[in-house]
Amino acid sequence: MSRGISASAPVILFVILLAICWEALATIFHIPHYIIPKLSGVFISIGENWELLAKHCGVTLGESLLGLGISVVWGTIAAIWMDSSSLAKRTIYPLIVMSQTIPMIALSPIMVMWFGYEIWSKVAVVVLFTFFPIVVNTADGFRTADLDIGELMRTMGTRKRDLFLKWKIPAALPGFFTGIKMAAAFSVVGATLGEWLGGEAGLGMYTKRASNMLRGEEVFSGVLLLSAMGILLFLAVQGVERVTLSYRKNAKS
Amino acid sequence: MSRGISASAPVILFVILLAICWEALATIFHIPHYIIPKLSGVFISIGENWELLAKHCGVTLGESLLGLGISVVWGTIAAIWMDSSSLAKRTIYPLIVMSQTIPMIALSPIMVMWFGYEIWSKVAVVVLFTFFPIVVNTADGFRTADLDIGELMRTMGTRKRDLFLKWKIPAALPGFFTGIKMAAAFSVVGATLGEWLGGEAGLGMYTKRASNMLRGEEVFSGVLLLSAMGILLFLAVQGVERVTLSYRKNAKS
Amino acid sequence: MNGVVTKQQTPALSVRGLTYSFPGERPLFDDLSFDIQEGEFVSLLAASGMGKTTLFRLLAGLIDSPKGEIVASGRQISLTEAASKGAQIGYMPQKDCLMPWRTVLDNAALGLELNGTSKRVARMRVMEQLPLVGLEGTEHKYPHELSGGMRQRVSFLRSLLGGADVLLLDEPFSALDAMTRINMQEWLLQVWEQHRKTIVFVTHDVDEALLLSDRVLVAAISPVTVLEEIIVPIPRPRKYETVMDAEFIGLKRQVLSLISRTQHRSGLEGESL
Amino acid sequence: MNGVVTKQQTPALSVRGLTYSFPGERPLFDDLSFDIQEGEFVSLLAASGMGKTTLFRLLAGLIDSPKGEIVASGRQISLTEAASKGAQIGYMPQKDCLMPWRTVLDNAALGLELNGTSKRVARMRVMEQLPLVGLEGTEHKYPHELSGGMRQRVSFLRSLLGGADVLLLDEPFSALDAMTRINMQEWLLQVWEQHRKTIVFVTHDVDEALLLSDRVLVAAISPVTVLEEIIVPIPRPRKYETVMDAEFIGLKRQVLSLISRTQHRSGLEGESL
Amino acid sequence: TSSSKESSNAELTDLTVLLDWYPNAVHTFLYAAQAQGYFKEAGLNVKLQTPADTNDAIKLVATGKADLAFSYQMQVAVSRSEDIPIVSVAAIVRHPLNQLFALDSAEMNSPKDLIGKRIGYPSSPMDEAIVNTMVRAEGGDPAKLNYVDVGWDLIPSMTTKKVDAIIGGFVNHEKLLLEKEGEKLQTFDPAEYGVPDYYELVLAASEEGLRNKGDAIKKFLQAATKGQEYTAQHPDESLQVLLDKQDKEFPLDPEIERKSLEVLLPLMDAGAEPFGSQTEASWNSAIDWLTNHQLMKKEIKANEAFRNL
Ligand SMILES: Nc1ncnc2c1ncn2[C@@H]1O[C@H](COP(=O)(O)OP(=O)(O)OP(=O)(O)O)[C@@H](O)[C@H]1O
Ligand SMILES: Nc1ncnc2c1ncn2[C@@H]1O[C@H](COP(=O)(O)OP(=O)(O)OP(=O)(O)O)[C@@H](O)[C@H]1O
Ligand SMILES: [Mg+2]
Ligand SMILES: [Mg+2]
Repeated sequence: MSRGISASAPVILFVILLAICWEALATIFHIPHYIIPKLSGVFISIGENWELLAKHCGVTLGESLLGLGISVVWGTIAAIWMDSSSLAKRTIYPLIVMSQTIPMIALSPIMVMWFGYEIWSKVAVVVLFTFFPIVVNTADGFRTADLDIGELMRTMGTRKRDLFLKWKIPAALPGFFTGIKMAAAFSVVGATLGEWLGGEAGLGMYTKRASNMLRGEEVFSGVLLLSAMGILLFLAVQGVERVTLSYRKNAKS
Repeated sequence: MSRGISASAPVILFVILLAICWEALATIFHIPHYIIPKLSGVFISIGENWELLAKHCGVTLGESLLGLGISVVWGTIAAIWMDSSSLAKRTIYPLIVMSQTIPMIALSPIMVMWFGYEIWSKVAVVVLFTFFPIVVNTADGFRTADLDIGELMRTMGTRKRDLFLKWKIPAALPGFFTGIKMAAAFSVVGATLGEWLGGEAGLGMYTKRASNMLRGEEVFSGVLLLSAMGILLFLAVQGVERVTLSYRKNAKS
Repeated sequence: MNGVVTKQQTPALSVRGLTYSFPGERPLFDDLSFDIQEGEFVSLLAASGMGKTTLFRLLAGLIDSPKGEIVASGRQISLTEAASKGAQIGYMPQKDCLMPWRTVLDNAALGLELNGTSKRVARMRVMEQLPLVGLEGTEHKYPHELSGGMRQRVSFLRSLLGGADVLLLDEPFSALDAMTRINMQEWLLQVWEQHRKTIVFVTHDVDEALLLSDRVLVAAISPVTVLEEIIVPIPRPRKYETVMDAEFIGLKRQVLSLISRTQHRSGLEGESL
Repeated sequence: MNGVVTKQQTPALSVRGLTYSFPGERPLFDDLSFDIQEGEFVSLLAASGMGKTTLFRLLAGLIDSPKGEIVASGRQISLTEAASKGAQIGYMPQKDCLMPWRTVLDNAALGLELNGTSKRVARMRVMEQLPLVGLEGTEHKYPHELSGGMRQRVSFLRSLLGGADVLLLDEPFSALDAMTRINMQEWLLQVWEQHRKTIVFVTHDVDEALLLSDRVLVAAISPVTVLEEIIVPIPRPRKYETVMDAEFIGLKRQVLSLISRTQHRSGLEGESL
Repeated sequence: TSSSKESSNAELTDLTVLLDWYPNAVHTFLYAAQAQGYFKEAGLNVKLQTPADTNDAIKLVATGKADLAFSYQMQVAVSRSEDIPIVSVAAIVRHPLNQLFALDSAEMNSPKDLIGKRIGYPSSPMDEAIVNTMVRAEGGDPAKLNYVDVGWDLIPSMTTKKVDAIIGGFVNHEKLLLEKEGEKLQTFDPAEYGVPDYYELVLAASEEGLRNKGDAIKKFLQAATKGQEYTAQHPDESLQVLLDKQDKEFPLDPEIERKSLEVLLPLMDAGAEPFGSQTEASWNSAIDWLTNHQLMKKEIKANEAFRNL
C-alpha cells in the first residue's frame, strides 16, 4: 500500500502543480470565467451542487458501466470469433474499423430512432466507443499466443474448448486488459457524448447546459468529475489486472 | 497482389451485400430519405458534387495526416521517454489517460482560444484523438521487448542508443503499427469533430452544413467519404506494416 | 525385455513413403518408410538440422505432409484429426514450451488436466513425482525463475504424466548434468517398463542412445531416404559400466561410422583438436 | 600451450567473497572466491540448478550482487557500469536469444555491428565464418526457420565474433550432435589460441570439459562456497582418442567423484538402469 | 384544481413534444399549461423531451417518433423543399430572435460596417444569407464579408476577439448572458434590414400526424393558448413552475429567464389573432427570401407549409 503511494507520488505532485498553475494563470491573465474558470470557483461550484452532481454522476456511471460491460462481452466474443475463423476475421475486422471511422454525431437521428431517448442510446454510443479497443487488443492477444504451446497442447489431444481456456485465454489476457483499460477511459466520453445527443440526466447533459448558460464553473465541475470517473474506472481495471496477471509482475522484477 | 485480392474477397463481398441491403431495405421499408437516404441517392449526390467534395476531402485529409504525423512523432517520443524513465512513465501515463477522459467538446472554447479557427484547432483535435493509441501501444511494445536480448546486448557493451535502435525499436514495431492503425481510423473522426468546432472547409463542415440544411443525401455522402478516407488511411498503414514486418508474416505461416 | 520380443507386435507407428520439404526448401525426407513396434524404445540419431524435430512434428500430426502416410496405432495421422484424436501421442518438444502463467506444479499437471483428471488429483500426482525429477520445493515457481535444466525437467515430467502410450521425446536431457541425466534415464526406463509405453527418443549422445534403446535409427544422408537400423542386443537391465564392454564399443563404432557419413563438413573421430 | 603457462599472468576475472541469492530464495553462492587467468580455458561443472547461469550473469554485470566483488581485467564489474564498459566480456547465454526480426546473417553480425564495424564488413565476415559452423546457405533464414542446434550455432558465432577477450559460454554445444560438436570445439580452440582469449565454459559433458580445458572447476555443494579445481595436464593438441587413456580416465573419475558429492538425489555411476 | 377531477377517469391521449433546446423561458407556457392542468383537461398526456437539436426533432416528428416539435419557420420551409413532410401548426415566437450582435467596442453603426471584419456564424448557410441581405440592404457588397464558422462557441469567439460580430445568437439568451457578463452589445434586427420579419419559433407536426392525431394536436394548441394567456397574466408564477421543475435536473438562472420571458412575451403576442396563428403572407415572404438565396432545393407552396388549426 505504502509502495503504491510512493509510486504515484510524482503524478500527484504534478497534478497539484497543474492545479496551482491553473489557478494562478486564470487569475493573472483575466481569462473570462466562461472559458476557463478559476479552479477554486470550480470547487465551490461542486460544493454547492454536490447533491445534483452526485445524481448525475450516478446516471453517467451507470451508462458507462453498462456500455463497457456490453463491449467487454461482445468484444471478447468478436475477438474469439475472429481468432477462430479467418473468414470472420477478414469480414468483421474491416467492419469494426469502418465503425470507428464514421463520425457518429452525423448519425444521431439514427441512434435516437433506434435506441430512443432512454438510456439505450447512450449505452449504444458507449459501446461504439469501447468495442473497438477491446476487440483489437484482445484479438492481438490471441494472435500473439505462443504457437509452440498451442502445438504441444494439440498433440495432447486437447479439445478446442481447452485450447481456448488454457492457452489462448491466458495468453490474450494482457492484451484484453490493455483493451479494457483504454475502453474504460473512453467509456465516460462515450456516455457524455450520448447524453449530448439528447438526455435528461447525466454529467454530459449537465456540462452541455452549463456551457449553453456560460457557466464556466459548472462546465468544469462536470468535466472534472467526468475525468475523475474515467480515471477511476481505468484504475479499477488496472487493479483487477494487477491481481489477475500477478505472474507478470514477477517476470519483470 | 492477386493473393491480396482473394484475401479481401470476403469483405468486399460483404460490403457489396451491405450496399445492396441498404438500397433494398431503404426501398422496401420506405425508410424516409431524411433518416437514411437510398445509397443510389447518395452516389448521385456524390456524382453531382464531386468537385466540391474533392476539395473538402483534401482539406480533411490534410488535417488528418498532419495530426496523425504529429501524434506519431510525439507519441513515439513520449513512449520512448516513458520507457526510459519510470518517473516519466508514472507522470505522463496518467496524464495521457486523463486527456482521454475529458469530453473534448466541453473544452471547445479553449481549443478555439488557443488554436484559433485555422487548421491548427482541427489538428489539435486529431492529435488528441490519435496520441493515446499510439503512446499506449508503442509503450506496450517497448515493455514486452525480450529482456534476455537486452541483457545480451548489454554484455556486448552496447550504448543506450544502439540498445534502442537494435533492440527496443524492432521489438516495439508491431505495437507501434497497431497503434498507428487505430490512430489512422480515429484521425478522420478527429478532423471531422475539429471542423464541427468551427471551420471553413472540410468534409466535417460539409456534413454539418448539409445536416443543418436537412439534406440527407449530402450528409451521407460526406459520411461515406469520411469513412472511406479512414479505411484507406488504415489500409495504407497496414500496407507499410506488412512490408516492414515481413519477418512476422513468415513466422505465422 | 529386448527389441526382438517387441518385433512381433503390430507397429505403434508406421511411416510409409513420407516425403516432406518446407515450402521453398530442399526436401528433408524423401520416400522414407519405417516402423516403430509397440512397446519398443527406439532412439533417433541424426546431425543437427537434418529434420528430427520436423519428423516428430509430422508424427504428432502438427504438420500435414502432402505425400506419404503416417499411421499411429492403426489410425492415420493428419493435421485436421490431430486435435480430436485424444492423447495418443505424448510429444516433448525440443523447446520447453512451458506456460509462463503457470507454476511448475500447474505446468507439469497440464497433461493430466487435459486428460480429464481433476485439478486436485493432477496436482497431487505431480507433487508425488516432483522429487523424482529433483524439483521438490520448486512447485510454486514460475518458469522464468527456473534454470534451463529445471525447465527441461518440468517439460519432461509433463510429457510423461500425459498418459499417452507413444512418447516422442526430442532431446529431453540435453540441458542436464550427468548425474541428473542418469536419474531421469532411470526413471524413464521404469515408466517405460511398467506402463508398456512406446518411446521414440532423439538424442545427440550415442552412449545414451545405446544404453536406453532396443534399436537405434540413424539418418546419415540428407534428404533422409532411409533410417539405418542398429539393434542393441545388450540384455536389460543394463549398467553404466557397459559402455566399456567390447560389444558396446563395437556398436558405438558402428553408429559413429554411420553418422560420420553425414554429408556435412565433418571432422573425423580421432582427429586432433 | 597449457594451463601452467597462463597461471603466471594477471587474472582476467577475479571473484572475491561473492554471496548471492535471489530475493526470498536460499543462497546460491556463499563467500565464493576464484580467479580465471588471462588466456586460460576453464570449464565449469555443476549440477543443473546450482547457479552456473546465475554466476555468468553476475560476471557479465547483468545482476548486481550486494556482497562480494567481481573484477574483470582489473575493472570492478557492476550493473550500472556494464552498459558503458564496452565489449570486455562476450557472453553466450544458455537460451539462444536470437532476434526474431533479424536473419541468421544479421543475428550473427550483431556483435560486430555493435563494435562499430560497418554493416557491410560485418556481413562479409559472417559470410566467411558461416561454413565453419555448418550454416552455409542459411544466411537469409529467420530464427524460427532454424532447428534448435542451428540456432545455437548462430548464437555461438555471434558471441565469438563479438571480439571480447573474455568469453563466457553457457552450454554452447548442448543441442549439437557429436560430429557438429567436434567441429565447433575445434574451431573454438583455434579462435582461442589465435586470439589469446580467456574462456569460461559451462558444460554437462565431462569428456568435453576435460578435452578442452586447462582447468575444470566443479561446484559440488549448494550453496557454492568453493569451486574444486582439477588441472588437466594433458598436452595440447589433444586427440579424441585421449578419452581412452588411463590419465584421462583418472581425471574423469576424479571429476565424477566430486560431482557425485552433489547434495542432490543422485544415482551412482554404474548403478543398474 | 377542480377541473382535473372530471378528466382523470377519461382516457388520456399521449402526446410527445420535442423542444428546440433544453427547457427555458420560451417554454414557460407549456409548463404553465401542464401545472394548471390544461392538458389533462383536454384529455392529453403531454411529454416534453429535449433532443440533440432541432434537425433531429423535425426528423423524429416526420417519422412519427414524436407528435410535435419546436422548429423554425425557415427550417420548416427548407424541410418541405427536402420532401420532409412536416407542417407548421403554430407560430410561437412571431419575430426574429436571431439577430446580429457586435461588441460595443467594435463601433458599428450599420451592418455595412461589417465589411472587412470577421463574422462568426454556427455552420448554417441561412445565417450567412441573413447577414448578406442586411449588408446589401445598406448598400454594401456581401462578397466582401469574412465569415468564420465558429461551430457551437458563438460567445467565446466574439469575446476572445476571434470574430468581430456574430449571427446566430438569440436576443433572449446570448444577449442577456453577455450583458450579465458586463459586455455591452450592439444588436441589429434582421427584420429592419431587408430580411422578412419571419416567425422565429414554430410548432411543427407531420402531415401524417395531423391526419391521425389532428384532434389531439388541436386540443393541445388550445390548452397551450390557455397556458400562454396564463403566463402573460402571471409571468412570475409561471416562470417559477419552470424553474422548480428544472431545479431537479439543472438549475436555470432565474434572473436571465425572467428577462428572457420579458423579451419574449411581446414577441409571442399575436395581437387580435389567436395565439399561434399564422398568415400566408408571412410564409410567402419567407419562402421567397429563401428561394432568392438559393436555400430551397425546390419550390414549395406556402399554404401547404402551415395550417391554422
Ligand atoms: N518453419 C520452418 N521453415 C523453413 N525451414 C524450416 C522450418 N523449420 C525447420 N526448418 C528447416 O528444416 C531443417 C530441419 O529442422 P529440424 O528442426 O527438424 O532439425 P533437427 O534435426 O531437429 O535439428 P536439431 O538437432 O538441431 O534440433 C533445418 O534445415 C531447418 O532450417
Ligand atoms: N529470476 C529468478 N528468480 C528466482 N530464482 C531464480 C531465478 N533465476 C534462477 N533462479 C534459481 O536459481 C537457481 C540457479 O539457476 P541457474 O539458472 O543459475 O542454474 P544453472 O546452474 O544454470 O542450471 P542449468 O544447468 O539447469 O542451466 C535455480 O534454483 C533457479 O530456480
Ligand atoms: Mg531438433
Ligand atoms: Mg544454466
